[in-house]
Amino acid sequence: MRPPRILPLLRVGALAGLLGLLTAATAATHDLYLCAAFNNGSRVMGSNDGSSNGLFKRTADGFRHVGINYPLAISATFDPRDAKVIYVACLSGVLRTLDGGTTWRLVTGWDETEPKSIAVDSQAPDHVFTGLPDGIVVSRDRGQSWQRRERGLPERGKYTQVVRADRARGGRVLIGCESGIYLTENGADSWRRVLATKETVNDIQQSPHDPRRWIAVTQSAGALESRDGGATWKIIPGLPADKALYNVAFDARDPQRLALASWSHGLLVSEDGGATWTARNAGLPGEGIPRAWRTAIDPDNGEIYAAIFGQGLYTSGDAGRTWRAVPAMEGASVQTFTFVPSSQP
Amino acid sequence: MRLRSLSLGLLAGAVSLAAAPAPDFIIIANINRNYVIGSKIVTLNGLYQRDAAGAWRHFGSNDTSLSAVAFDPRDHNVIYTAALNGLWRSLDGGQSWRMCNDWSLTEARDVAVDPNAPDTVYLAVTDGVAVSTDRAQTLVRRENGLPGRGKYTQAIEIDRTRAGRVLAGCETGIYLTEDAAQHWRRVFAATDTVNDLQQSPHDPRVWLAATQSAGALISRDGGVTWAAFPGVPAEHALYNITFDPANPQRLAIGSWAHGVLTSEDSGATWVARNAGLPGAHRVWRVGADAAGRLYASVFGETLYVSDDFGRTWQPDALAGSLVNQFLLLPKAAN
Amino acid sequence: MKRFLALSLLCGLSVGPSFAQPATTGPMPVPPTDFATDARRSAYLARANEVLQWYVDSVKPDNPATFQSAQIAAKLARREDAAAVSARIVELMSVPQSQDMFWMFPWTAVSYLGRDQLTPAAKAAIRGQWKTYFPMRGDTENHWAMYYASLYLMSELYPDDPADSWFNGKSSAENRAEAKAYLVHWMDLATTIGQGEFNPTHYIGEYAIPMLYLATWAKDPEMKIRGHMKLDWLLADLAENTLNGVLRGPNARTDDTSVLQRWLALSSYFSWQCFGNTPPPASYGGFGVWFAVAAANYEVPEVIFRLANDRSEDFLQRDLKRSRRKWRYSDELMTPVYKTNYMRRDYAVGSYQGGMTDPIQAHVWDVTWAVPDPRGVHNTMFSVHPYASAQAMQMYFTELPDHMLALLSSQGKPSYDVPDKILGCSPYERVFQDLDTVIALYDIPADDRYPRVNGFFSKDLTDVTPDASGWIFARGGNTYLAYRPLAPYHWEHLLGYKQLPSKVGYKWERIDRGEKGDKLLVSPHGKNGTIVQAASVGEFKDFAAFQAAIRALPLEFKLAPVPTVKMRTLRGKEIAFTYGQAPKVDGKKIDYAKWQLFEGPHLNAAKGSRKLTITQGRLERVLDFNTLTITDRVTP
Amino acid sequence: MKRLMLPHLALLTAACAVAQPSVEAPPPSRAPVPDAALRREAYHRRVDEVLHWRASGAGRPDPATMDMAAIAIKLTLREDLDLCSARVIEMMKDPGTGPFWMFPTVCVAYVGRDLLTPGARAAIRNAWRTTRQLRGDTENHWAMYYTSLYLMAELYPNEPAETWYSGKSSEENLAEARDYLVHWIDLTTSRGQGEYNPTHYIGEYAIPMLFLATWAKDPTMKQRGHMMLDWLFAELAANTLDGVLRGPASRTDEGSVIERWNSLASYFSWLLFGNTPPIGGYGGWGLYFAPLAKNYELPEVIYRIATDRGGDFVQRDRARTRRFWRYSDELSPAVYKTNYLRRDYAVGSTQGIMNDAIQGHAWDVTWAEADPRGKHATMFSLHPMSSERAMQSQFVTYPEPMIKGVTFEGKPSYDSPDKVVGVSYYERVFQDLDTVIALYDLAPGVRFPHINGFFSKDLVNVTEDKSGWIFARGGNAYLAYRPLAPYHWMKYLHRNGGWAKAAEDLGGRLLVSPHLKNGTIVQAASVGEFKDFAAFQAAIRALPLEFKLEPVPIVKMRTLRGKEIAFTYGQAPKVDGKTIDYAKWKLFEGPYLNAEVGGHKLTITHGRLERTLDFNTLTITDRVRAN
Repeated sequence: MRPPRILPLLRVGALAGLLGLLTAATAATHDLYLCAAFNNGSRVMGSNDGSSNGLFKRTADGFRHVGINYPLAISATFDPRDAKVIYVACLSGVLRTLDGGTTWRLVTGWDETEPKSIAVDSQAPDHVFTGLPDGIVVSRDRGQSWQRRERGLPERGKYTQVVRADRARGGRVLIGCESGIYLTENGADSWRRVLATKETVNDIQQSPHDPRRWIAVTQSAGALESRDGGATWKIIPGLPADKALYNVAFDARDPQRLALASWSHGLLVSEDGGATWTARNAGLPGEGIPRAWRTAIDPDNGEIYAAIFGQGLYTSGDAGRTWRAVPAMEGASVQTFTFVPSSQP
Repeated sequence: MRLRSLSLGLLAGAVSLAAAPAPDFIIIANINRNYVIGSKIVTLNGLYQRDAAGAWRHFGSNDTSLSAVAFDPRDHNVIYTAALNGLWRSLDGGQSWRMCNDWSLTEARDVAVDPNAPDTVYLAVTDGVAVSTDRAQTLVRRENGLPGRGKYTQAIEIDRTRAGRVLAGCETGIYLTEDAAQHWRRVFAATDTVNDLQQSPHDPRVWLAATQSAGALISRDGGVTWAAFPGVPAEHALYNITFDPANPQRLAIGSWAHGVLTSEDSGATWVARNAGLPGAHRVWRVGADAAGRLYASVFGETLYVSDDFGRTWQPDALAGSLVNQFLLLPKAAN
Repeated sequence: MKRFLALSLLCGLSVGPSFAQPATTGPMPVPPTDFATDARRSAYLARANEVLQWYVDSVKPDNPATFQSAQIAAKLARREDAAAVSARIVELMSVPQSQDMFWMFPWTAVSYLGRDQLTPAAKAAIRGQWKTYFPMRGDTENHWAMYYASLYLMSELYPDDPADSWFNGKSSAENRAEAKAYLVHWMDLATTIGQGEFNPTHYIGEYAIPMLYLATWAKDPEMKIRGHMKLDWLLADLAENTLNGVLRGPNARTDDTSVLQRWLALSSYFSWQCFGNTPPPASYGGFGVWFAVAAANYEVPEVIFRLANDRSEDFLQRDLKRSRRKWRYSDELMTPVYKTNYMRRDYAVGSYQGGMTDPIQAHVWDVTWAVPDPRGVHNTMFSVHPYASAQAMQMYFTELPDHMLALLSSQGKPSYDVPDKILGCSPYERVFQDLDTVIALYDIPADDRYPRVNGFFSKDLTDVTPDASGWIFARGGNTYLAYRPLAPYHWEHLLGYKQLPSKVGYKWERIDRGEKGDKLLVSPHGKNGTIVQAASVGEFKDFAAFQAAIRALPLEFKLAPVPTVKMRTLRGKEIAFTYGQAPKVDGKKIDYAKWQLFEGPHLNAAKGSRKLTITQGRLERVLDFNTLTITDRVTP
Repeated sequence: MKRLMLPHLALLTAACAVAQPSVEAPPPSRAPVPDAALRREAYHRRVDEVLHWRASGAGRPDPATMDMAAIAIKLTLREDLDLCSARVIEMMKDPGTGPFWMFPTVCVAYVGRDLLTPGARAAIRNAWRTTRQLRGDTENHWAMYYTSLYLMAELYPNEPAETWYSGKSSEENLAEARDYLVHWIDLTTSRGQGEYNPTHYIGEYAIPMLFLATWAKDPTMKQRGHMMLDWLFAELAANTLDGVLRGPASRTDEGSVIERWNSLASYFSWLLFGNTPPIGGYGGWGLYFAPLAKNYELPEVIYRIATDRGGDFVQRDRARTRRFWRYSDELSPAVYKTNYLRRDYAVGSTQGIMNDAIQGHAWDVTWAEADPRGKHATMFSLHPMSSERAMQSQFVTYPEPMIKGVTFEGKPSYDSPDKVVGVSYYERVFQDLDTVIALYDLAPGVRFPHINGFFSKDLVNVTEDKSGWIFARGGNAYLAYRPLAPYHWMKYLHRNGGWAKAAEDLGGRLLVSPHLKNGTIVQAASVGEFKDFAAFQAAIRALPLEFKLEPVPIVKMRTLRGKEIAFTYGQAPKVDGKTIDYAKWKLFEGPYLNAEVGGHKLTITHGRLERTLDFNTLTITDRVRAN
């Protein structure tokens, strides 16, 4: 089944189980934004399937499309001072809205393309860091203008998949690259490598409980943990390294719970702070292992989300033991989840 | 008008035309009075020959621009015409023609063949002289001794007694070469153009010249020194001058301003003979045939003929014609 | 995942008219002999008009689906039916748009073609979509050429509009500046270190059309001349690489169809339109109309026209090109491609040095022969390692590793991950060509997905003769061919693909045409090699004499530790070529570092020069991007 | 005698059935069309207007209405092909002679090379065997003659001498024609045009050059044709104001001198620049440009020069006189030409030289008119010279018949005392910006011992001031005319084209000054430069001016532009104390056109656009200067 054509507001099904979710959502202290596309993963440039794609915001009625219909939006980031300021990394560059999604500007030029990840320095929220396939650009004026800041990054090997700002210390940013994890402590004036990899570092997350704790997942080096703010890393032993791990999520309510998405292993959950991991794939779609593309844990209620490639969005209230399909998200490819504190104006 | 390459013994004394082959009488006539470059030619122009019945028969190419014609004395099928385009040559009696020059020669005024070196052809052009030694297959400028400017050449005439001896009538006077145009020297200085040069059919040392502003001239030493005929006015241009092949005493001049001037005493005295010609003179050329009949081409009118050396005139055929040359051409051997 | 262009998208818009396309289905065009300006010009315009006419005729009054942007543009180009066109535009623009840069350039063309014909409402309707519809920029050079050329022209057409009137929130001036900066940058790259999507079977349209638009409509004289120069450059490249109008040699990006039936490519439309020497593909390649609508504003330079049509002398052309951008897993962002094309009247031999240029669609080398009518003929011989790899994909695509192989078939590329594929390059292939001899060596790791070599043997070969010597002899057209596999092999039928109706993505069925179809020489050995030599039929008394000549040539090879060949070619050259080492000819090493951007009798450009000299006979045209100068010279 | 004028083909084709929209319509917009595609379309529409006008009705019902132009056009339009062939066969039964027959025939031969029947093609080919072609005696004749011969020889290569009227083989004809054309181009690109600034003859160069550019097989000749065509049009562009040719002309006629618009040049301006109406019948010759016109694209830089003037400019060029066969120290002395173009008017001159025996025009002030048709927007003076010697110097003629012949051939005005066309031995001209001083020192005994000043019917407020100046206004130009000797007025009677039998009163006067030592000063200014007419007059009156006429005319004055001019007949003029050195003049010098004497290379510039035509290397270079 395909989503209806030209429908910015996705209709909600009548599933009973859904009500709880929506109740939770309406009571939530966070807004959830998704970058998603409804093209079954088979986007061909120039094709027309009539779907609405790009940024979606969770509402009481389901996920509402926000702003531009853009099929290849990858991730959304917001300004901690003002949730109306949103940055979206998309194929064409960085899209920015200053008014909560009514008007947009493609703030990057021709020499920045295919950003994957954007981070805003919460200590200096005018500072924005964008990871590109060929390095890093930094804005110090809320994305209006951009400069390359790559001192310390290698000439080759700086394909950047993920950018995260340390919420505890200004000017401190970690990036996951083709050749490892790089750290800056001076707002990208210089970088140093803190972890070497042969293939890409796919995700880095800072613990909501302990800002010194970070977890990274990689394409061929498994998952790693840092307890010193990202300065040193060690393998998390319970996780496979033979296949790519796509992303990792902390549970803001429960420091013991973690979730991890992987194409080859599906959805992995730890309920002991990462010491042990269990595949929680039952009920997720697909022949054999579900193609888990992204996972997230709702900071308000602990619901785990699993985005299954080309097959929609699923949610679990029991740490992945059972799963429910999120209505009207069939066929969606969800790229990222962004929780924005709704106390923000 | 030129009489060239004639075996004059045949003509002397106006012998009976029946006794010896009569020379051909050939003229260049333009009959297209309204011709402007680009307009359509509706009449026959160029070479005409008078036939036995006295009619004018056109031959060769229809060309309004011919100014002179010459024949190879060995073979009258070899014809050279000076024309606007330059030099046209026929090897087949006028059936087909070749334009022998290229773009660097134009508006040929006169052409002459050396009877003693009949492969050699001289061409007078607006800016000098060109010579061929291969029957006009190739032409080269030969102007050593001619001035840088002032070599507009209207007439070129060859001494029939000596190969390579040629006189040229130019803007700045008469020039002589005795080595087939390898060198030229000026033998008479003029301020305007020398319009015509003629060698006497009776005495090869005698030459005549008609000029634009120096009157008519005679040389009795083969063109080396020249003297003006005192009785000929010099204030207006004389267009051409002719001998009477039948009578050495008779000379005639054609002139726009004066009409026909004649002398019957070898140039000692001259009289105007325009009675019977249209009023405004405008005589373009005079000529005489083997029998001594005098012709006058009158500009904008027609060809007139006189059996009494200009005392009376009758219109000939070729109404509307303008004749650029009269030529008596002895029958060739072939 | 995305971005593997399927050209049929745009063709699909012209709802298959039932009447004939004269040039596509008609007899072979007669190669031009009258090079006079008027003859060339009127034939060129007549061809463009054939395209326009076909589109105009395709409109069915009772079927709005037959009245789309292409028909609109064709009518506007002919200044017909402006009122109906305007009304239809308003209708079409009243719903959300899609197709990204493939939307942008047609509607840019319509905007310009209609600038003095359309109603204000129709113009406003198009202009409005440039605010409300957000087209993606894409990720390939051809996408960007279309995107930025369109953005440039539209921002010139509406020069002073504010940021909030454009989809991307940038003002006209900002968009124009950005577009110009990119286009200049791209031209700079292409004119210093080579074209990225080189020798394009299809993508030529995606460059030539935007460049034509710049040349035609750009107001800034710099962009106008740049468009003009780049269009000349592209067509000169095309002209030099075609034989009888059919593109030859290696390609950065092509497809299964064009690799086998070389004629069946959009490039054949351009040969037809610009050089008049081959039939155009059906629907004029789909894109053809977008060139045709502005074709009258361009004149194919005579030197290029002659270059395309004169094959009286053999020639060897060496070019420098670029790989697609390797975002990761490569020491260089864009690796140089050393391309060789040897063109003779009867056949062409082309190659690059092997290795990866594009993850999916490359074609590394072949021998193709001339045929009286190329339609339906598989006039080619080559071998490939059927390489499929997620890491290779990741090199070029900003994607996670796992899903891409799985998705290719639904994106129009069913053949990527099959063992019998015939399209694509491999990191385990090294090629060397000297004139009409090609040596391809393979050193495929045992754990590779498909450790084998596929050799293509066309249905259109005759006298295919496996010889006791190890050579396989054959004849194609007026060309004798000799193919030498360096390891044991067996034959398979090459399966074809048939596209099935599908509402989501693409679906395919594989078809076996049996003995009447093409054959695959399958050599299931990782250490491997192929040698092909070609000659004109006229060079030998008979086939046997050719075979004898080949057999007589000294040839030594071994496959371990790495494949190595020492041989004397049919042209008397002593070649020594070892996998992973620079080849030697007559003892002298090939030094690729010395290759120029273009080097040959017709096209010459120094690396880094931004300056191409096009020569044919006494004609010369120099395109100098340093000074923005076009120079036409005739050698006295 | 012969060879003066081109036949007025426009008359021949006047019988066409359809209207000539652009001839009759209000004047076109003069605003430049920056959009190249729209510009091209508009050009093609103009071309089509010509083609359809001539094609319409031609040949049906009366085949005789099909002349070569109509045939060429119908072939171009692919209409009535059978009729075209039949008519060609008919017309080839009676071929013409000379370049004016040759080039239309070549046009038909090429346009019809794939369309005429074999019989028709053979008929054309045969005419080139049977009928002798005269080469003529002017540069335009030769351009047509040799281009035609060249192209026919290329169309029928390898044919023997006897198959050509010239008696030369195809190769010989080709070589000769090529050599001449190369020579002519060489001369023109090193020392200037002979028939410069041509009001009519531009067609006789542009058409052959277009033929070469389109059809020559030899790429060098093709390139030369293309480059010369650009060269001619660049010159046209730089010398037109609102599409109307300005300044001195080597050869022109009465119709064009007093009504500057009324010339074939306006057809080319209309066709190429779109900024003035074409003359009736598209100038006749225009019909031979039109069939090929779409094969030529006017370079944008030239279009811009014609239509998009940044401001006032002075362009100085060198040209050549017609060849002096005699009575001159030089075969072809240099002409120093000046043109000063402003939005409201143009001032142009040579130094005063006998460049052509009959048809020269030395100087004038012309002003812009909203619609130039029927307007005599010009002011100038001349000595009406009529001289046998002058004729003889350039024609191979005797003194007396030439003047008669000229009138006979269609120029009755030549030998008329009140004529307004012609140059004189006795005139010297100096121009500085919009001031012209013409001095005259007529030899005693000259045929017409007076000076004619032309005062147009379209002048207003002609005011004879007691200062000696005559003030007037033409369009948005104020004019001040100062005769240096007493004068009287007479009615101007017009002989159209110089060939009209009747002299018509179209209005206008001649200022006749019957004095051998004489002079004219004209100054011009834009109306917008002065508060009112009185202010202009006051400014002129206030300028210091001294002159004397004996022993030779001499003027010392301050111009309206503040320059101190000293000019003596027969001496080099001085500006602010500095002697003008003509030896230093370039072939072209100005903001748009620049070329060195002997350089064979013209640089055409407008804004950021530049086109260079380099005949040394046969190179056309288009350059855009980056921002």
